[in-house]
Amino acid sequence: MAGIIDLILSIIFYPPIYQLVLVGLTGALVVVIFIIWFERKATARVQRRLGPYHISPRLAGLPQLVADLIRYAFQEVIIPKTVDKELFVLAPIVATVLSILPIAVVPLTSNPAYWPIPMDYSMLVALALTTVSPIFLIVAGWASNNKFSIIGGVREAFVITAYELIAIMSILSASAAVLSFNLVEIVEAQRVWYILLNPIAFLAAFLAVLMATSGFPFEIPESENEVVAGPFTEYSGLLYGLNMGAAYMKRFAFSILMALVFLGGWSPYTPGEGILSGYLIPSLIVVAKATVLMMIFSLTRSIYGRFRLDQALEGAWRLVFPMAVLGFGLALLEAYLGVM
Amino acid sequence: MSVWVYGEQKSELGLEGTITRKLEEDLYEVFIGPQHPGSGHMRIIVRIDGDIIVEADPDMGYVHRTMEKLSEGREWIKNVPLFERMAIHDACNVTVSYVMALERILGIEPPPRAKYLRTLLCEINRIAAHLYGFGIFGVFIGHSTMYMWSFADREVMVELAEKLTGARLTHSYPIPGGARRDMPQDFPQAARKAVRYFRRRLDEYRKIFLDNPVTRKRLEGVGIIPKKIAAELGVVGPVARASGIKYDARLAEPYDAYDEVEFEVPVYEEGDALARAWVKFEEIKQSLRIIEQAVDWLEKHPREAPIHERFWAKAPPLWKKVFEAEGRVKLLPLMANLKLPPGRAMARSETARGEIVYYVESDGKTTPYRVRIVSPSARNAIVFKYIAPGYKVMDLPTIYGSIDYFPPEADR
Amino acid sequence: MEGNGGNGGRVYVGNLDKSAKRAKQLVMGKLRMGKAVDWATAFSLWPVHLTTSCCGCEFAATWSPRFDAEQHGALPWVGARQTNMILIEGTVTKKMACAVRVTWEQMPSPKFAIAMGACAIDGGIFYNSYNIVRPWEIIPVDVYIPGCPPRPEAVARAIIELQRKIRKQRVASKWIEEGWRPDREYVKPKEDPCSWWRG
Amino acid sequence: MSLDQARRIVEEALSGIEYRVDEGKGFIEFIVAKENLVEAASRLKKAGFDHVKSLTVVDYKAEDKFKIVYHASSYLNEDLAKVIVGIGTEVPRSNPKVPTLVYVWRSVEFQEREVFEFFGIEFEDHPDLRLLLLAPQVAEKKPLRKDFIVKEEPIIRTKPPTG
Repeated sequence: MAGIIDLILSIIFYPPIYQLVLVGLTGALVVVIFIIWFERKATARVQRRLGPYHISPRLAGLPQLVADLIRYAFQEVIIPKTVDKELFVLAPIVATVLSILPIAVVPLTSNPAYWPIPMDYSMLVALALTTVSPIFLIVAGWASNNKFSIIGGVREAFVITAYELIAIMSILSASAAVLSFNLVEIVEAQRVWYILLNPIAFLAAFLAVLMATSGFPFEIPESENEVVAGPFTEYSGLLYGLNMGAAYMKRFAFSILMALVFLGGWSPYTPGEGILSGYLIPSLIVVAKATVLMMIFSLTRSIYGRFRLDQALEGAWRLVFPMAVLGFGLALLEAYLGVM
Repeated sequence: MSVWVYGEQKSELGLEGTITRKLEEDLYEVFIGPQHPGSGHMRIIVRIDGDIIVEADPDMGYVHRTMEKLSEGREWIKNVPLFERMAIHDACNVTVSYVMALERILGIEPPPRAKYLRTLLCEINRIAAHLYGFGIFGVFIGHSTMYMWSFADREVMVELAEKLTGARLTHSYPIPGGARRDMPQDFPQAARKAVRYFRRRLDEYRKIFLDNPVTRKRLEGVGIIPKKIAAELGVVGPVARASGIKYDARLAEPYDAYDEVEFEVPVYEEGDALARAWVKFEEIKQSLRIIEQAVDWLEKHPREAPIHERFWAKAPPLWKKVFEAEGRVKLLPLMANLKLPPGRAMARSETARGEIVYYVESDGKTTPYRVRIVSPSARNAIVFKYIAPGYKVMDLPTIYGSIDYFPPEADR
Repeated sequence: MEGNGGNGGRVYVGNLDKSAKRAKQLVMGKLRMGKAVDWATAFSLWPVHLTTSCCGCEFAATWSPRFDAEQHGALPWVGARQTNMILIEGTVTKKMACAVRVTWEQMPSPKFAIAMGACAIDGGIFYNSYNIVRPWEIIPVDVYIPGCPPRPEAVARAIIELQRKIRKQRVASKWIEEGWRPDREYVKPKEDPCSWWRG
Repeated sequence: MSLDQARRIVEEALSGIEYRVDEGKGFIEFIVAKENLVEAASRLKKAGFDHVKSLTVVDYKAEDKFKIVYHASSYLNEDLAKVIVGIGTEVPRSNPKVPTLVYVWRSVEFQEREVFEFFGIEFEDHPDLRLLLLAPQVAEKKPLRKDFIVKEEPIIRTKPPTG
């Protein structure tokens, strides 16, 4: 009996699992609720109106997202007869889970006791995991058997090919500068935040994340004026809520990665011993930095319209990709000069 | 000299037309609308090859409310509120030419004060309608701030119209022989304030929308209508003027006070979506000028009943007493069963979206024999069929928004 | 075998209907989430993007900064599948009736309808037109707004009234518990609104 | 340019074709025989009237005829833009068939489709003569003809709507 309890406890306290549950699920939910509220409020502010308000005037409408979430959770889930049922149901769930999976391998502290998986290639694994979830968006579009969904899925595929290389190149430039794939070493090496040393790579990564998570002006796969809701046109209720959340979760995962690589991770704090100072405080600092990044991401909504698909792709390949390459070159130069 | 000769010209213009209702196997047919964020109250059947539109077939009539038929059963004056329902945010412009047609049959000319009042409301409506168009355009290219801003500022003009007429949208302001009521005492002040406010705001619109790099990229070179083809398709309003056609019903056949006020008609040569947006933008500026002039004129000249003396002479004494005491004019009771002499008349006026043409035929009864309305959107609908093919799917909302198509107006 | 996930779908999905019912019993019965559902539904009335007629002008103005119906949690959304409210803006023509009905059927329950304008009540100025139908013949309407066109304040008022109705009469939670709307029989149109399209 | 000047221009263009002049307020109409309609329209187009503002059809039930008039004007010639000149024909109500003018004026394409559904007038050789606005069941009634009478319904219902 004791063996089984030990086994369960060891599964729960297996670092990747609790990090996924604590930071990946709970943290992401709280941050996403805050970020969507912030996005709606900030957009409303620019547009000279109030935004969500009457649901709770004292909290400035913060529970609005909770209400939307509960409403979606309890709405009927329609599964049309024409869809491919298994894929239709599974795709959003898998996409959502996979979109926060990178968090399971990212070390959020320098204390080795709380590293999820002690390894030297954590950055590579995290980057590799970010590339999995978009495939399930295409699957969702395909399984819906709806013309708008398929067009949206195809657009998603186009956009993936454009942003993935840029994101990976620009984030890898940090490891080129430090000459290590270990995120802990990259964070520790940043006496000066890497964003100041290599702003080009940061800008490229910023744009790539905007494209990856359908932020304006790259909100093309779900562009409502041609393809109603893109791959999610047929989704209703909880499944649509998951789909909507997946994009933000993905943005959260990317933001944490960017906070570690470009914004100095848990600096200026030095993690100590014990769970509080060794794990909770540094991970909170990282999440806070990621949240600030996400707030900046959400400001583009009120300023820009959306690009046409070919213009976005052209911009990505002609402008942002050379930028990422330049950033990578700069990183190599820095490594040669020993700046970091 | 027959169709054949013209046939050569047809191919030269490249207006072959598309064969509809026959689907090739490798084309993809998408039904956009009527429940779709990128179609108003209409359906556009689009066939695409990859990302390129091969055919676009507008399926209209979702808002066809049979105005031409209903008008044959209703009294002359009742048709004014009926017709303004086709474009309620542009109510004065669409009804003023119907009223002008009636005046032509009656052989009367409204007094100058009524003319200026109508002109004033027409220009207020034009600005409101252009801002409405800008807002919808903004949504169509994903720019929600443009929608919110222009709808917020549209309220300024709507309130001005409300001050003048008493209704937000459906004013029913022009009546045969004049206008329904005079402006209130404090109107000129409010109008000047609104004009000052708009002059300031327009600059910000230019910054966030017309000069926005993303917007420019979306609009430039999209939906190009060359001048010759624009004339051939018979497009109207800002669409024609963006293609270099210097045509405006206010210039061609000046009605109301338009031959007395100073204004320019902006004409652009490019013919693309951006030029259409610029035409509307510049027209708002010109409308502001006209509002100022009209308000100045109305303030300078003494108040008189803004209705033709032929009708005013028959007004009940109470009406005249009210006018002397408060300067208000109520709708005359004799308007209810107005009888027109037999005759036919045509009149045109320039609405925000272009020229609207009324053909009115009377056989001497209290109701019209036939009213034919050709609204600007109905004439612009042809753009979908002939201009949209060849552009990308994501350009369709741009074209839709730039021609400012308003289905209730097109379907009548 | 409906809802069984098709052939072999059981392996992954299970019996969807059964598990949904069990989850419903757990949540609504044991956890007493009914009140929270009503609260959430009332403050999350998202109208579908279907403009039936010219009241759409005032519909658009209702969500503009001056009146800003997003304050009440209502947000016009793109597709029928993701929304729970339909706002009929004015006249419904025979051609549009089909679209209204299809959109209504596409929406997931619990769903609500507001009819806006005199035309949506009884035809309004077009009462004797040969091309219009009354919206209440097609879908069940919860709140009517008089006016031609109603002012944006009236639309906001209708949303508030609908919120009050949902929370007082507990429409949403009862709908979820019992599977159908208790206070109103489902509207069956006299004639098929889509017959023009099929025929 | 006044209507009189426009009339002279059109009369010159239409020389050799028999026509009748119908004057209205604000426009002028030239009514020709059905056979000459295409020819006359082509000449009008050559004279500079490059688009059609309104395709007006009036149902004269008492005289048993439809009057079909294409009210044309000009965009490219600013002088001609000031006038509206109609070219039209009359057909019996029993056999409403007219040659199409789409190949002369492309701008009438949608308006001819509209007239087709509202009056049941058939435009021969029209490339795409389908219903435009109406549902098929409604279009069968030919609503704008004078035989179709709009029923007046009682405004106040005795029974409130239940639904």
